[in-house]
Amino acid sequence: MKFEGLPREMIALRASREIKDGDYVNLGIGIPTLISNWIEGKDVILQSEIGMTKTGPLAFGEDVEQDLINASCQAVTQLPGTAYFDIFESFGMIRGGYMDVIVMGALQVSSKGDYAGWSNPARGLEVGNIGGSMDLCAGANKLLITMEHTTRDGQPKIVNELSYPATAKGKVNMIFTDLAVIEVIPQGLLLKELYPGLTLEDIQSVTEPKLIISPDLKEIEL
Amino acid sequence: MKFEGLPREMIALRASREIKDGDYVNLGIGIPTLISNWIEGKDVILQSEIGMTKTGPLAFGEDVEQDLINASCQAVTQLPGTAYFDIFESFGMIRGGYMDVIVMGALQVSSKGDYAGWSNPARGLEVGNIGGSMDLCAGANKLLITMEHTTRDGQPKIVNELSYPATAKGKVNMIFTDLAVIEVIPQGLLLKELYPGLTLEDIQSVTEPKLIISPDLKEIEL
Amino acid sequence: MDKVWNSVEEAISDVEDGATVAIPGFFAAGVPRILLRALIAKGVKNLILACGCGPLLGASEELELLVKNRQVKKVIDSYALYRSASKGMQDSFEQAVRSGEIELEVYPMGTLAEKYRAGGAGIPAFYTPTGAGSVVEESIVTNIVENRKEKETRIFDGKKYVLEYALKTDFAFIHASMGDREGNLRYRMTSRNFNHVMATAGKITIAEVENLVEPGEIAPDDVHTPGIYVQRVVKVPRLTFAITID
Amino acid sequence: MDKVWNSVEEAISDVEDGATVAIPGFFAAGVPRILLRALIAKGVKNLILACGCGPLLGASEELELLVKNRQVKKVIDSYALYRSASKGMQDSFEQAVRSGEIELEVYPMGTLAEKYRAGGAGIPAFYTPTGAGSVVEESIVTNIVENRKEKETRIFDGKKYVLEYALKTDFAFIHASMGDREGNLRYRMTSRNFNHVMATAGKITIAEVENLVEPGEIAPDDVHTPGIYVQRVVKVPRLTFAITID
Repeated sequence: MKFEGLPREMIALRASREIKDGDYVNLGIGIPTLISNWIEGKDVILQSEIGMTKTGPLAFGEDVEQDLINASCQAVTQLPGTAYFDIFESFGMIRGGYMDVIVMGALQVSSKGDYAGWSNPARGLEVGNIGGSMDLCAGANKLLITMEHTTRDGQPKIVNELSYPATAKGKVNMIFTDLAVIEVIPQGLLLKELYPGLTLEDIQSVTEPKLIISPDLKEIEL
Repeated sequence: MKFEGLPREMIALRASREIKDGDYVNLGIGIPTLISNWIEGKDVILQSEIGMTKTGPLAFGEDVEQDLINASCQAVTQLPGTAYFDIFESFGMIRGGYMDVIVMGALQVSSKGDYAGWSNPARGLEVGNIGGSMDLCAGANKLLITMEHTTRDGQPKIVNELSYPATAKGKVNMIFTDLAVIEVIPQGLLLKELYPGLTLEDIQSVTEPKLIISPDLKEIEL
Repeated sequence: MDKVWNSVEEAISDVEDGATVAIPGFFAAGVPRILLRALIAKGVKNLILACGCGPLLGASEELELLVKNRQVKKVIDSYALYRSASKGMQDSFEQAVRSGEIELEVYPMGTLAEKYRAGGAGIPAFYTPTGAGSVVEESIVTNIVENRKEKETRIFDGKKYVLEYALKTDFAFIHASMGDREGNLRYRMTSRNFNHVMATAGKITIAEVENLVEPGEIAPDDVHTPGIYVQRVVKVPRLTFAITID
Repeated sequence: MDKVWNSVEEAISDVEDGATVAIPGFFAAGVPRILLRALIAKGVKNLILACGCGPLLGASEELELLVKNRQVKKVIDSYALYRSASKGMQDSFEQAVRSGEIELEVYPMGTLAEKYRAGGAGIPAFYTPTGAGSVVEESIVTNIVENRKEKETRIFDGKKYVLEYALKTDFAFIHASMGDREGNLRYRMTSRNFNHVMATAGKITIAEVENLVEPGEIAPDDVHTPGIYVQRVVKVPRLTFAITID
């Protein structure tokens, strides 16, 4: 089963609402990176694990500087107040809990807040690209996941138990998909917002764990 | 028993001979600091554990800069090629084995190369000033001790077993005193050089462990 | 993200009795003297002062007042006592340590630096060769007998190492030569010492800066402490002080 | 203490078969490409390349030659494979990993950074929260089954941590924007990444520098890597390269 939902940019927009003035934020590869388009005007500082705080917007054309990239290997810019530092300082601040909000993509999230993102068993390799994901989860004060609600062929990515290798266990706070906004609470998954037009049966049909319905359930607000 | 021997500056001079071109060197408080007067012209870089490489000579008068001191809290100067860094970097390089030669003062040294320097039980305190001494010993490639051969009242400072709290065990390579130059070897203490006029009986009388006499025994060369 | 506070008094207003405060400085260099004086004026008690290498020997007047006002419960340091035993006997801090009124907990300097670094960097514990073969490997070195908690050692590749733990503090007081409004800091010469690492270890890090500048005035490649570690910035005058200790 | 060598060829002349070489760089940024090319030209075999975050994805032409020449025995990295599985299937490095011809040992990036830092700083082992709850806590992650050595975990304050070990290398190849004759280095922007920490972890550290200057031309407060860590310095031209990876 597969439903029409928000485009990726709009998932990013909705997730960006969880970021507030004064936050230090790290954005993972994929949909999370798109969030940087939606925080203009907010008093927020982006950290890139390559060794940079106050990462500026993407660079294009003549502004591209080969010594200045973000952790997704995109050309970026610096801003007044940017700082560069080495990699052990960067991961010191990540593990040390200095990121207020971390947003990651995922292959699967479980009802316990476990999440899988670093290795797709379908690739047939027992090694994979861990990158900074596990460190970011270990140090996150607030871990948000942004992703498509289902796989391309409509299989649930929100599951009872991970079948993919875990990146971290019990760390996810909120899940933002094209179809819903879900909070991970001790009792399970709390459905808070739903894509306009979808029924509770619809969303449950593409979500493996039984969802707890928020008394304040509303349509996804953009 | 107490013999007349080298003044402190000359102990420092003799010890300075062990430092060769290309060495990174850390000098402890006391006689070791005097070595800096004897390495001019040598291609040697002094590290201060406060966070500095290529420490320059002591500063006097108008050259005194309150933000620039060595680890003994003396005003010093910088040189072309000086680098400043923070304390964990400083002790990283110390423990990490980047000091070719470390010279320390001592209260006692044993025949096994143990050495005591951080706490004098006579003070009646079970806490004391460890400072950087234990880190320096842990990382030393070559640990030289410079000190008076005996206490003020003529008691041996070179002993069979430490009676003072150890700074490090089995780390001392050579001992330079006002009376002798001694190398710590697996079999014990090898007497290599002697203050002019002293007999073997003289030096043994102020040294607790039985000295092994080098076949090449000579007078201390300055 | 403007982190500038108007005065040191306001900036430390939430430091309460019993707080653990990191105090950088290596003897006289890089000590946050003005923040220390505000702490004295505030009069909070039962403080745990987490030092690195004798900043309170360097700021001896401030130490004397802290002891006289009975504000200090404990000092953590690698070098807290006067080198001269006779001078020490007359020192009110050493007297308070001798009587057990103030606890003095001592570590090798590099171990202490690494404890702060681990605290800031999310490392709960690490092994170090430093102190193996000395009393440091046996238990915490302190004048208060009941606090001499045993330490663990372990052999790696035939060599003995000591297990040491991270140290985080409620507050860190920092002295920087220059800071921008977002907390990026630069230090001068050897006054850097423990300032950077303690900025990472403080849950709330307050920086007194001799020069306050706008974001961008410190070149991005020249920042010593990224502002992410610094919650509050206060402009202070540059003091002149003697650099000798005994 | 002049550490300048005339050519990269001379500077790496003692890198022998089986050497472990640290290769910094974060994808395209800060990779010591010219030293890597000299390594290819030298033709040494059975190399262990200790990386941080995909420098060989960034320097893909160099990687292809290293694989083609069968010079690499093992790669240590946090992100060594193309993101795209289909592109990966056509990549000669990934093919060699799949066949077991090359070993790929994988760590979380921060753990890897800390392993180099520990190696340089005389810390034999440390505990980290990173990887707890994943396969990383169980054993070394590698495609070679017999090398999956078990890992230890330990609970501190109710939370699980993984014990990880220091990593030192025979050589470290460094790319710096500027270096003086005594080995003090400065990096530009995000090309710093793993360069500093690997300079500390290499037993012999060789820096290729785009700008070679005299001692003192880098201001003492602006040095990123003190020269004590650097044994050899070579002047190289500044290359232009693409920064995209797949």
